[in-house]
Amino acid sequence: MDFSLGAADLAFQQEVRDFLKAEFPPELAAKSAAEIRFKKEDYDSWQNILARKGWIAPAWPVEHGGCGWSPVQQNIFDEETFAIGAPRVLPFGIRLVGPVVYTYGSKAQKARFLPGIVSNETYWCQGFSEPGAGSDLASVKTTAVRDGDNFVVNGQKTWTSYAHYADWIFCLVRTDPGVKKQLGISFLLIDMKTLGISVRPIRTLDGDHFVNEVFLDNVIVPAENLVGEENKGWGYAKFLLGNERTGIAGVGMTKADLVRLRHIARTEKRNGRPLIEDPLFQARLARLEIDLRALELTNLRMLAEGAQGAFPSILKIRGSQLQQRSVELQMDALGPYALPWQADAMEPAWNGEPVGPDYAKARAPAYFDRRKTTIYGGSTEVQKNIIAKTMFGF
Amino acid sequence: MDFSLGAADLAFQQEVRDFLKAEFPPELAAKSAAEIRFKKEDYDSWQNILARKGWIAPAWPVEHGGCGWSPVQQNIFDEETFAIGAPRVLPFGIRLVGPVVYTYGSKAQKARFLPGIVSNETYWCQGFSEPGAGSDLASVKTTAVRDGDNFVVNGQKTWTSYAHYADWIFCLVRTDPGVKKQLGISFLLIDMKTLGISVRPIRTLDGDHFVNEVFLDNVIVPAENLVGEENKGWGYAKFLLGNERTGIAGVGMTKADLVRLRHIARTEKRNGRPLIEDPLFQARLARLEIDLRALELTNLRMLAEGAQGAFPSILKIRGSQLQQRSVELQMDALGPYALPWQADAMEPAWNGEPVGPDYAKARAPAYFDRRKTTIYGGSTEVQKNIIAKTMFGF
Amino acid sequence: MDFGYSEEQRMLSDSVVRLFAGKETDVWAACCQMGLAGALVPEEFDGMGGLGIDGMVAALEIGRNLAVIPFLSTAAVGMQAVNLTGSKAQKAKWLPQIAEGHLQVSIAFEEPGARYDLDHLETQAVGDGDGYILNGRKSVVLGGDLADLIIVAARLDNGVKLFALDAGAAGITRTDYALTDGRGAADIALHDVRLQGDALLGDGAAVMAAVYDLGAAMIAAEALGALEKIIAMTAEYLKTRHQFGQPISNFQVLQHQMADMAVAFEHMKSLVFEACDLAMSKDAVSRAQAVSAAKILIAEEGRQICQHAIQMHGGIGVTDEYDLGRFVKRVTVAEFAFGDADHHIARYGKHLADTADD
Amino acid sequence: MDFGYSEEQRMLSDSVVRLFAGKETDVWAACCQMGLAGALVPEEFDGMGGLGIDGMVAALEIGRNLAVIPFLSTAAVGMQAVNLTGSKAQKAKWLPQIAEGHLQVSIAFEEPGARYDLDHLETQAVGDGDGYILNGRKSVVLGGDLADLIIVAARLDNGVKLFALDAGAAGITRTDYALTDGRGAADIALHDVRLQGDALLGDGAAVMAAVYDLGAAMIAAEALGALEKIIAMTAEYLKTRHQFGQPISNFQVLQHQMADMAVAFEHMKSLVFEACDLAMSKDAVSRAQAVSAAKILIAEEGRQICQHAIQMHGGIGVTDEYDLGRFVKRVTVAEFAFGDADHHIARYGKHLADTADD
Repeated sequence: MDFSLGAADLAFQQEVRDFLKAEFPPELAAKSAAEIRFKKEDYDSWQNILARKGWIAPAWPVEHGGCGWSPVQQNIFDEETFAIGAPRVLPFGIRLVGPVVYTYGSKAQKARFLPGIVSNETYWCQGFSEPGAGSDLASVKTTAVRDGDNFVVNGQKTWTSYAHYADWIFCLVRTDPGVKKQLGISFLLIDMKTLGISVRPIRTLDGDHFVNEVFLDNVIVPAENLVGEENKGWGYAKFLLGNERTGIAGVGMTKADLVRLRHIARTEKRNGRPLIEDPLFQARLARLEIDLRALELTNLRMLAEGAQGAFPSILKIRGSQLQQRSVELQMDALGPYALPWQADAMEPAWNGEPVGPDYAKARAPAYFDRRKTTIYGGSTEVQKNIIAKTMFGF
Repeated sequence: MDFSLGAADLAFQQEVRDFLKAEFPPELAAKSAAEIRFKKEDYDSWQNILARKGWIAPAWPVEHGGCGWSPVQQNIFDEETFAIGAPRVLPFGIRLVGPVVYTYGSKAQKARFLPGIVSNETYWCQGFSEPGAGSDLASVKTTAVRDGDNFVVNGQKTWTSYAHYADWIFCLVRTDPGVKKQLGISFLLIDMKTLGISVRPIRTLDGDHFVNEVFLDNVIVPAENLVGEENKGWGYAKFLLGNERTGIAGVGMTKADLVRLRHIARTEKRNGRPLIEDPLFQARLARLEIDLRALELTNLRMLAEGAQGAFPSILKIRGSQLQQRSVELQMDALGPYALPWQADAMEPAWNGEPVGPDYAKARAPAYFDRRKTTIYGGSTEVQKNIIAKTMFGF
Repeated sequence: MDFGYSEEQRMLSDSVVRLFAGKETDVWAACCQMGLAGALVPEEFDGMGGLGIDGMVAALEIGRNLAVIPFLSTAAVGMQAVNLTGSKAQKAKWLPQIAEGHLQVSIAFEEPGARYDLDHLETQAVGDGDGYILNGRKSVVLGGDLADLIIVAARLDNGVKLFALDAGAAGITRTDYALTDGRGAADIALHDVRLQGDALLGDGAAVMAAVYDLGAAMIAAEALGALEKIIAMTAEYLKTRHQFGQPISNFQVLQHQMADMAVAFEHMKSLVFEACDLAMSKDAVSRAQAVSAAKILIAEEGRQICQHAIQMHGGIGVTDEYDLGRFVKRVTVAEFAFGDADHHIARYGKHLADTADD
Repeated sequence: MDFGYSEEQRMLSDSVVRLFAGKETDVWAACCQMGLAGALVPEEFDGMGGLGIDGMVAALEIGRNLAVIPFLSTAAVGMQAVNLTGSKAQKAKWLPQIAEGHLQVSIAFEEPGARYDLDHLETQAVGDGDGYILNGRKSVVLGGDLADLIIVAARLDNGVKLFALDAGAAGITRTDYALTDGRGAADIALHDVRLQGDALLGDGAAVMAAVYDLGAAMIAAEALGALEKIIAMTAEYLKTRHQFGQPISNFQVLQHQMADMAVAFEHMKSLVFEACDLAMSKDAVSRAQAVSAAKILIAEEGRQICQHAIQMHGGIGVTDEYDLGRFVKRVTVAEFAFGDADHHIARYGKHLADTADD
């Protein structure tokens, strides 16, 4: 057993650090430190740098413009970029639709769509969730009816993250309503500029806007945009959902949260002593650090041993819980200054003066925002169902 | 709203205290304080005193030899007797079969069985649970086949508390195997001295013996011992199970546990200071005290407002959890002296010298013993099912 | 022993319910008209002379209806600060105005860095002829954005005194903002604020804790009302929402989570009742223990209920457009106002350790 | 990075598995024959020179099989105390005997009232000619009932020293007993125990913590093995047990509880691996943090798993006749030996606070 990185991985880690030191824009670092919300221009600026370096698609094969990194390398890259506060690379092109296209897409689709993703020219969003479907993703109601060389698409998608940034949307659509729900679904790529598509913002509990409803009203989609075979879309969707293995635990993000948490806990005081010395708070902080170390090691074990059985679900459950607990404890650390609602102060355009310590403004919004982590990407309940299945073998 | 006892109840409380001061045997108080396990002679001695006083059946109507006390009075009596460490009155005659007999029994049965209970001459045990049935109480496999004026009973009962003390057992038996399981059950009273009955002790995790298996092998039971109508036994059983309202929360017992816990926490030390001043331990103790106060008030609310809907289940769940947490925290308070297993030192016949502080010997056994409280009398899971039913109205 | 409302409490409750159900444009004005502003004001000063439980009756409905009105800041704690420390003349001046709804009053006890510790007091008053000069800073003053009168705690010589400040006085700088649940508050800086001698109310030390406890009990009751709605909304949602071809209330895991909520809620309710019953009591120890107990459960189990409610709602639960979030935010404010869980557990635990009998 | 067993570890594991599966009458003798007693003894003293992870390989199987053998007391902590403090001559005298299984050794560090605090040391050694005289009391000495050699911590002048005592020496009074999981222990009183000069091993202060950490890591690994069995037994039970006409594994609430167990177990496993990896490290800080982390999870989440396992078994789970209880009791002992959760959380937290960077 050996818990440390090998020499090659250490060298890679150093390479990543050198690159980040040289190339990560100071203005993004400043925004991150000040907890100003990233906007499209921020994602763009960082993703362009990565694209130029050829580091935007860590898991993709080299032939498609990816890095071809090992899971351990991908994990190193994730952790290092999170540690400096870089915007996460929006996952919809790189992590989600890209692998579907290069695995199941036609030669023409590969040629058409993959370059735009690795060059950061095309932004994607994901049209899976529908109103009322929840965890039952296969209950797709959006229809696509064949009409000559086209499909005519009608329906509604929801919880569509960054649809307002997106050039394209990849959609699950129902192409055969007469069969078992999983069997009548197709996987369609749709240009967001097509007539009949409208986007309505949904504001979340933190006051931010990143999810949307997407309405599709008689949208004409060329049949050449169908991925793979008609009515086989559920299989591609499952591939997509199961494809994301590194990063599932969110170790890098939670580590960065804990750096902030320790800073707050050293700065805040209870009974005249730093909060970090308060026995009750210290015990909770210690417990969280311990759980994070356990998560980090368990994540590495999965990377080393392969993402088999219940492993991804186990990491998703605990990882999302820690993403919640870290911001929860940050909020608790504030005491009375958890009370003012200062979400607006996180907007780049805001030019007021927040009350309380400088780290106060984002705490309550972050707490509310993170409630989503145990809901999306396969809710905790769904993950537990999966784990039980592997344990009971049914 | 008024949270205090009225004048009449306060007077009753004083009467109970005076009685206990005068009549509770000092040797039982000493045993209780030393945590020596009560045996049959101890139960006998105390129950005889109560029987002579006419206070052994608090909830029974006066006409049957009971006290006819209000729920609030019963609660006062419970708490006061627990506070002095009195053995609990074994519930099988008084709380369980007695009310069934005086509610559903024949005139002859009332005359034959009730006097023995209120005079403490007859000990009863409960033949409900069967191997493999668990929470599914109605899946009774023990059969009773009519043979002239008798039933012939065959089967096995388990988790039968104090069967080895009992003169009689009240049993659920299957008298009609051909119908829905709840419809073919009868309620039968059986003399434990009848040929064909054998009792096998089951030792529990605490090393104690109070539960048993009871085997019934061609046991001849006179048909006159059938309570109510044949095949209506499930209804009487439900009456019996739902009949126990005061005491469901176990407030008196847990209060006594907390007195002991505080004593331990003042005596034990961490880093040279009394454990009760250790911030982590103190917080847990405070939290337990708070939950107990909440339980006590909620129990009183039920007594005042009536045991409707989910109330009994709510109290059973929280009450049993606190019964567990109190002894768990007692064990945790010991530190290293939680390790030696000294259950034998709780037996009256033992004459060794326990190691560690005098309160150490019973802690780990009590911890293991109390795991049963969330299992028996309707498990926590079953209670939650019941609560959900009332919430969702199905 | 009786856990039901009295006839008067029932009437008060019904009036508040009716009022919130209506379409009043100025809700607080309507509340004042029906006497809510004076619910806890002694009868001799034109109020209804209610006690903690009467305050709870109102606070429960405020929480259930997400009302944003200065009941807590003005009619409860502001009123009580004046009532407990003011001279006969001062009470006669201010309490009837409060009762009529003509005066909004806030307490300004806490200071930056004090973290709920009322003894952490750096605001200084010094004598100045017949009056005083105040300097200091106050943080997160509930209702401070709209208050006409601010009751400030300050050190004077070796004691702690409460002063009544006209909110418009020279030297007062207010930074107004909204809390997470929408109610207003302010940070307040006092720079050489000059007061007349009659602005001195009286001794603050013991009174501050009493006033603060009343606030904690009332906001706990507000949260209890909100939590009742959260549980009901969630149960209703589970019944109507279908997934995998059935209402999701069929899933045993969700059923048991609802049951956990019910268990927690009933016990919390008992403690909130007791805290409110003792919230205006002169028995400082019983009051403090009961209030801390309730506040701890609201903060810990209340938060749990909120988190589970969001989780069970799924995506819709994290949107700002759906009402659930507003109730949850109301509970969250109640967690952090008038002492968080750790503050109260330390206070409760210290008393427990100090008084444990042998 | 590699989380699998090495070839040697695989062989060790297989041997231990085979041995426990067999029907040896004297299990420890058989263990010694296959080298287990010397697994951690340096090679120069006839051992296998294994490290913490090798010890873990054995401890996991010991836990899985509920073996009651003095591996932990003798071959791990007893050995390590001699190894870290003994002179060349002392090691040459005792370590080969340990490796051969001819000598059982216990550490006697803790004292009544010390509650895991190794600095709380009242046992006194005073010089007596060439030797020493010891007085004091030691509590809950694991394996102390059968130990031939007892390593005692005592104060000598201003330092803390370890001494090796012949268990049969005059002045030693042992009170033997069994722990909850059946392993033996003793309380030991030392009354004017006379020692030769060569009984002094060396400086105890830093070494005690190192030895104690090894014990904590090993008993955590034992518990991990037991917990693995508990989870497997419970899953199996749920599959076979029928209620209301179906296997109770169909109930979603029980499914999710099993999932919770699996989540907790995998994370615990990671930390136990790391703790054992560092258990014999000279880097006292990393070792302490890793060991405390693992020990805390075993104590807290291990207990949770045990409680849920009993609950899911229902009545059968609380009987002494069913194996589950024996595994649970094994875990319970691991919670309280070598520092309980609060001890380790305080140690971990203190280091966290002291070293938090800015």
